[in-house]
Amino acid sequence: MQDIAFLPIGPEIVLLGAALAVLMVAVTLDLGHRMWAAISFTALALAILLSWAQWIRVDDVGPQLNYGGEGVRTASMVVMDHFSALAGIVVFVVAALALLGAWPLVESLERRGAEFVALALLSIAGLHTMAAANNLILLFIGLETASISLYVIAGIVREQPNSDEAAMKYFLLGSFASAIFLYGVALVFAGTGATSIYGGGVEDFVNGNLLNLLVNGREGVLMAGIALLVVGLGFKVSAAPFHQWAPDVYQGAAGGAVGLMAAGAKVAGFAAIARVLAGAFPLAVDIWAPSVAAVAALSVVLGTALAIAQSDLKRMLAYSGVAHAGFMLTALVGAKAGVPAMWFYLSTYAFQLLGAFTIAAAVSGPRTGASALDEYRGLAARSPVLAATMGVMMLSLAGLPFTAGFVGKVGVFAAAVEAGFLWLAVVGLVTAVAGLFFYIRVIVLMYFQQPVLAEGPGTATAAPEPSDHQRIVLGVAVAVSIGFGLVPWPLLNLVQHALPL
Amino acid sequence: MGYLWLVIALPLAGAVTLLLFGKRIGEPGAGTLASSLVGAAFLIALVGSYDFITGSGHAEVVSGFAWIPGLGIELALLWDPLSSMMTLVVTGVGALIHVYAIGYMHGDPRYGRFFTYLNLFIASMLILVLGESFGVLFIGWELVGLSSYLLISFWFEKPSAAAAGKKAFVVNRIGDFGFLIALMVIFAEVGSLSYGTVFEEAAEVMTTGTATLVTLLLLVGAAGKSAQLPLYVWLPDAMEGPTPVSALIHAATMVTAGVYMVARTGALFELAPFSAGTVATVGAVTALYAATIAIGQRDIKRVLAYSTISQLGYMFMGVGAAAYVAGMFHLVTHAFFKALLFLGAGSVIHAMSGEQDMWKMGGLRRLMPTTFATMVIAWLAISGIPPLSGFFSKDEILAVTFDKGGWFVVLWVVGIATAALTAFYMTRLMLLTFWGEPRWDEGVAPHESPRVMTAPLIALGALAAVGGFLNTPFRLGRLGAGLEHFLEPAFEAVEQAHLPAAGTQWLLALVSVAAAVAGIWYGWRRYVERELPAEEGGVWDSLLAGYRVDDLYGRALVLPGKKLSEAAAFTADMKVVDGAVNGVGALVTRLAAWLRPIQNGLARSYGVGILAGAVALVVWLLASGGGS
Amino acid sequence: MTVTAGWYMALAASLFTIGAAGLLLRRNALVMFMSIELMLNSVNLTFVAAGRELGVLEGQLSVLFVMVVAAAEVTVGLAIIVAVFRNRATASVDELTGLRG
Amino acid sequence: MEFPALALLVLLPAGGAGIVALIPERRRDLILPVTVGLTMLPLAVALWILWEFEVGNGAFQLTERVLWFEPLGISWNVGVDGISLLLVVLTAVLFPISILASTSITKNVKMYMVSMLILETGLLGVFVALDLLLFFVFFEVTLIPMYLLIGIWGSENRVYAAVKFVLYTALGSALMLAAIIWLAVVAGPQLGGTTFDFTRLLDAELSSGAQLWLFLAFGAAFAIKVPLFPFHTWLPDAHTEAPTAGSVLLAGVLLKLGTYGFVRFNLTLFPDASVRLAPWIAAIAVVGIVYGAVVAIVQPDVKRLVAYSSVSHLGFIVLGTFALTTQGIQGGVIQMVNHGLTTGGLFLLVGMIYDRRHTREIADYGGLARVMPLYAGFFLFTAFASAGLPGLNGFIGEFKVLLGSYLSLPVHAVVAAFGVVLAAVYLLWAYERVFTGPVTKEENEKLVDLNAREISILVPIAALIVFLGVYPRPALDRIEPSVDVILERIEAQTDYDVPRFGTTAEIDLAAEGD
Repeated sequence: MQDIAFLPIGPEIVLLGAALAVLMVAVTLDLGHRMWAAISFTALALAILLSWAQWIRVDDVGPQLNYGGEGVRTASMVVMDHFSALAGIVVFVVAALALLGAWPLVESLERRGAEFVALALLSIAGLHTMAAANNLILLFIGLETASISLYVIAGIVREQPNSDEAAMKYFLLGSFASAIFLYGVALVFAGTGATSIYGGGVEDFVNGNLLNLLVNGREGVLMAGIALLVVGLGFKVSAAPFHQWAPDVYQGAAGGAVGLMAAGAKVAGFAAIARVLAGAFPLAVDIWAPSVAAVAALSVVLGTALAIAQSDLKRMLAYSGVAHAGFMLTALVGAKAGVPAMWFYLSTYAFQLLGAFTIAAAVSGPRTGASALDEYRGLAARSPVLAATMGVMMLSLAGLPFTAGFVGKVGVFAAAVEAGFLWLAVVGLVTAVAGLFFYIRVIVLMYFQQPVLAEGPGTATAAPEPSDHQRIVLGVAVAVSIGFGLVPWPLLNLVQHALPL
Repeated sequence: MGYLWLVIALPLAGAVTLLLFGKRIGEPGAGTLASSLVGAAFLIALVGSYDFITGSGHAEVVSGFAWIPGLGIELALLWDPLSSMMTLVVTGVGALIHVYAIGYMHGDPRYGRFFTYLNLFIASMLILVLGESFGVLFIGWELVGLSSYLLISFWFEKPSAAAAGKKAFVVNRIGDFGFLIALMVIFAEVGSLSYGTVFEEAAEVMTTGTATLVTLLLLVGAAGKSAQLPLYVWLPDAMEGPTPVSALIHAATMVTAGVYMVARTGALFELAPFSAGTVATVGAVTALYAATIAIGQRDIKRVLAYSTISQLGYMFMGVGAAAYVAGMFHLVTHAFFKALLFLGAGSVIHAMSGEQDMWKMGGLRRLMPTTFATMVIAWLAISGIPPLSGFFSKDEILAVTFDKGGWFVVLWVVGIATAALTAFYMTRLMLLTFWGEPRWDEGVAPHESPRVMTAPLIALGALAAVGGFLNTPFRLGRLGAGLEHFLEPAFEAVEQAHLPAAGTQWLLALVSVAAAVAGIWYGWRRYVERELPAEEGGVWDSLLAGYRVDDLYGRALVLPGKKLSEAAAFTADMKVVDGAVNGVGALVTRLAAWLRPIQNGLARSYGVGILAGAVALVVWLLASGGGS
Repeated sequence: MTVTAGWYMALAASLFTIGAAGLLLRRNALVMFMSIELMLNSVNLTFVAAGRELGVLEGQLSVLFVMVVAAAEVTVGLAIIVAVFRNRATASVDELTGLRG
Repeated sequence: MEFPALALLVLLPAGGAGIVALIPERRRDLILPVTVGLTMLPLAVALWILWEFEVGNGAFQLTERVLWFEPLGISWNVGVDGISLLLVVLTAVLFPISILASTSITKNVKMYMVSMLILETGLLGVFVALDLLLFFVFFEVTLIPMYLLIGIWGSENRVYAAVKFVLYTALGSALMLAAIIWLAVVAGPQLGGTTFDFTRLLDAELSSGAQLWLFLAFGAAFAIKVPLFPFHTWLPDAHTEAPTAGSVLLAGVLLKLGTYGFVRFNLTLFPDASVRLAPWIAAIAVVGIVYGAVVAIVQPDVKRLVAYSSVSHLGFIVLGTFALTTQGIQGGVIQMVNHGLTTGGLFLLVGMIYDRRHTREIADYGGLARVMPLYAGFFLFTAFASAGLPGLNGFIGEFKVLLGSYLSLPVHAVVAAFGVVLAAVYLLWAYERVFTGPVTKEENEKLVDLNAREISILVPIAALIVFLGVYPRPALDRIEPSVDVILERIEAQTDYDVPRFGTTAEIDLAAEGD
């Protein structure tokens, strides 16, 4: 029996502990949300620091499996490499900001706010587990931990008419996708004899390092397994055609909660996809890349086309999220070579998405589901700060130069071209232009049009102001979008190293 | 000869000064300044020409600076007898007309501006005639077009004047289109636009075909500027401009630019006999054609306008027949007598308070003696009555044409017929204006024009009277053939047409004088009566309307052009091209709307999507990787 | 005829398909949820069969994890279904179409 | 390292934007003068660059190179040569003028000025960038400020025009971005690592087929930007709806991005494809020349008329470029500057009358020459410059283009020459309807002639028009060596030879049927 290395699972421990602490404190002492905040943000800060420490540790001693003994193949459940460390940093930072942005919601939930905070912390732990898992079963557990918490979060505001519908759809479809993912794990296991990825896992099997005579001739099972893994994770990141839950859930869920649900799940989902495809099966890239490219193409086209037709901001962002999922998958057709591009895109996109949803929460209220585009009419005159921030988010999401979105797009397309998928890059670029239409439309509404002054549905005369929490979130989102647009080099250099083992 | 630049610089400086300070300088300072600058330019040119007159001068290129280096166009001037002659005519006649205008434009609110334009014109015209390359020629060519535009529409409040100016510029541009292409071909062939290089190398590098092409294109340009068929239509309308403008630009100088260009490019026309013949033919046909229209005009200036077109036809006939000296000779004499006619007409119009209809004149000869006397000289001169200037120059053209034989004899016949018609319509003009009973409108009190206007008339009258002796065709020793000797160096490189033998010359002269006398006689008979002929209906209406060519052009070119433009703008562009663009946008929106029902809200159908995607992916991966 | 692992896996695949079909064909949220449970259990069967055949423990181990996760899913799932039923007095998923387009 | 003049040039306006943004709202009156002052700084730098520029050297000068990101070979790589030099100066000149012409902007002035300054950074950046990605970034950066200028400060139909402008041009640039990435990826192995460095990419060996596709993708972006027929329909809308300064900069500089791109990138990076496609692109250009002019004639709206005239004029530039002769390309390059001045001038003038009467309909005017003689004079002057009157700048470019393109594409050149005739028709007819005749509308009777500010805006432009028309040599001397570098490269890389004089005889006779 060897010592357990705690650093790789440190963040999870901290977060789970914090979640329990919040629950217990809430049950036993009525200290209010300040206490929850203290606990959860300390935990998140700690998690970020631990992830950072992981990065440094990997720098020093190289990637590690948390527990690796000769011949004990089942033992190494978690992998600590730059990939997981970066995933930790991004997930925790995004999640911390998301939680901050959700704080008006937490306050409005009163006592039940603790539930929300605890669930959020649990889901964050699950999200990071997805990225750090070295075992597909652990990945599944992380996925479920995150998902189950998010199902609840989706429906947390029970008074909101559509939130139960959102939760129900999310739950049913999510469970369905999880089951499919799990079946994929089982098939991979049947095809390779392993559920872990490294250290005598499927990666070695595919590399040909692991000769398991028993599974000879079962490539088909393995392939079907990979396909189902992609489906399960594709659902999480809302890639087409597994995306249909996203618009309904985003629109139905409380404005304050969507940021965490969307941004967090996207980051972890993509980390997991990259881990599975580029980490576990890089050598089968020629087999899976065309189908991933097809999913990517379908996602960008379908997401963009449907986003054009939307009249609700959150729905529009959901569809645009489908398109963005497609863009990130575009990078992954290059397997490992595409991972840095994916990371750059992912880590900046998460902030933009968070920023946009936070504005939606500020404009339409943290508990409300719908966020009609008409509410943004003439916003520039009513709330210049919100409008300007939203403008930046839209431009960055659209991928215009001097925003992080542009650098991200160039990166993913370059990766695709490098991998020989020029057609995918062209499809992506042309759709990106079509996408410009709906991002620009938000700016048109905010800047070029007057607010509708008459009373009635679809009108807006209020001058919403972001809360202080939201201001911080927005500040960071703008800083990331513009900062990494103007000076992307630090992040670009960082992500170069964040390859899966 | 560096000071040659002054010839251009002086009027140009005048134009700039008057543009900026014209209003402040006022009347008559502006006119005086402009006139004296042109006069000074004339004197300089005269000094420069001295060597040519004595026969000791030789052509010189006065270099300026590289204008468009890539095309090898230098802003250089060529000072040879041809350009010096043109310069003298332009500045000389120009100065007289400037002086005249001091009186004529009296009281005009834009007095200073008028002289700005006049000076600008003189400078432009000098650039045209003095330039040493096709490039510089083209600058002048366009700038005189500009000045002409500005001056025709000088009274722009009158819509007809504004339209006339625009018409002149646009029709000229059509001619320039040909000119421009000619320049392209020349440049492509020779790699230079300098006269020296082009003329030297043309014979070697150009095939007859190319030379013909180039010269025909040049002819298109010349026909535009010199108002030849079929591009003459702008000139009658150009009479909307103040009369000094008509005299200066549309009689004496600018319109002769085409003739000058053909003469200047004789070396090219020499390579293309067909083009030369075409020039002569176009000239002859235009001469006759315009003369017939002149007969039917009632507006005194329009008679003169058509007369100018007709006389320019003569010149074309001359230069087309390679009788460059004769052509240029007629150019000079025509400048004298036609400027005189216009100024005289202007004097009459001035006196009649702006009335231009000859049917409302009559009996002016006693009231305006100076005008009348000088007009008589011009009348006889243009009719070709010896020994006045027009006789000699016209006769020389006709004689040379006849001598070429063949087709040119036909042109000679046309020329003689034109001579008779010319005499007739000029007689008609004179009789209607100066003889007979006054038919004035009420309130019109004709009077002789002020001295500042009559003085130029007298000067021009003198020139028109004796100008013919510049170059008598009868070769009375060195003195008689002055112009020919003067111009000889300019044309020594090209083969010129010859005068026929002396006997034939006498005979031909007799025929043309007879034609002139016949024309005058018939005109006298017809119009000296108290009762004027009606001259209405049928042929007369058609003549008055210039054979309704304007209508024809309007219906055949302008209207369809406008229709086409409208179709292009409002159908092709808005509906088709832009429609396609907006169509793409609409298509995307349509696609989006069409896709929306997929998202039907039913969780189970979303599940179908997931399952379908899963099955597809499984099948795909099995197909591509599961086989082996 | 021996019953090899392949048969078990085929059975599991059939169960998985039945579960998926049930999810897609039934309207009652509870039944749909049971179908999902069926799918999860079919996967368990696959794990066990493959693990036994390949002689590794991971198969059986995985099943334990899956069962725990499934249990967690049940609690949350039932809570959501109850919440919906309370709000709308129906458990039919087809009536939840307020969000669409 | 030498003094980084170009970096300074590009960053000054952006820094200026920051300064303007800091002006407090209660000192709004300061915004315009301060912005004008700030735009004088890049102008000063541009003039210094003009002064420093070594004449007769066709290579890039004042180059700066800082590697930013090794793995992708992205660098701050800038320089000017004869082709970009004048465009840089033109840009720097037009900005203070445009801003001075923006006094009628009252809504959200600060944001307006910030947009203008960011636009200037983008435009200057485009012309000096020697890294394809950098070029693309600047190329795209211009979109948003222009979008805002049209969308916020435009007239009635501004939203439609703004959105159309952005989407249309972005579509073209999307294809270009794909091409840039592909080019870098394809050329990477040959050049020892991925690079977007323009000067290094020149050494890449590209197959004929690859060149064709890359050419077309770059060409799509530039053709839309120019805009070439039939991709031009965004232009009239954008011009018409944009505020005066927007129109001026759109016509003056923004459209040149397309023509500049053709010269800078298409001709050099894809010589083989350029030679193959030249007659076709030139044919499209010629169609545009005639089509734009024909459509301009009957436009009822002055701005639309000028916009279509731009389509026609830019056709000349593209024709000259693809004539592949030194005269043609030089003509094209100088014409870029000329068009910027004349059409920019026309838009300024239209803006001045729009400020007074708030209508652009030709039919609403008439007889203005009597009421506003000075204004009429400037207008006529600029119109004639635009119509290519010798002695004014427009002629130089047009003439060179025509003579140069006749050498290689005689039929194209002849048809193009017809555009010169049409230019006179649409400009003079418009002038006639607006300025001559009696004053028919009462509102026009009391119009005030140009004031001192407006004169001070127009005089520099008029002076440049005359200077470049009379003495274009300083400009041409700077352009020529750089153009020759491009042509030499094409001749070296393909079997194309620039036609020599006297060799087109057969062609032109066949073409003319004479």
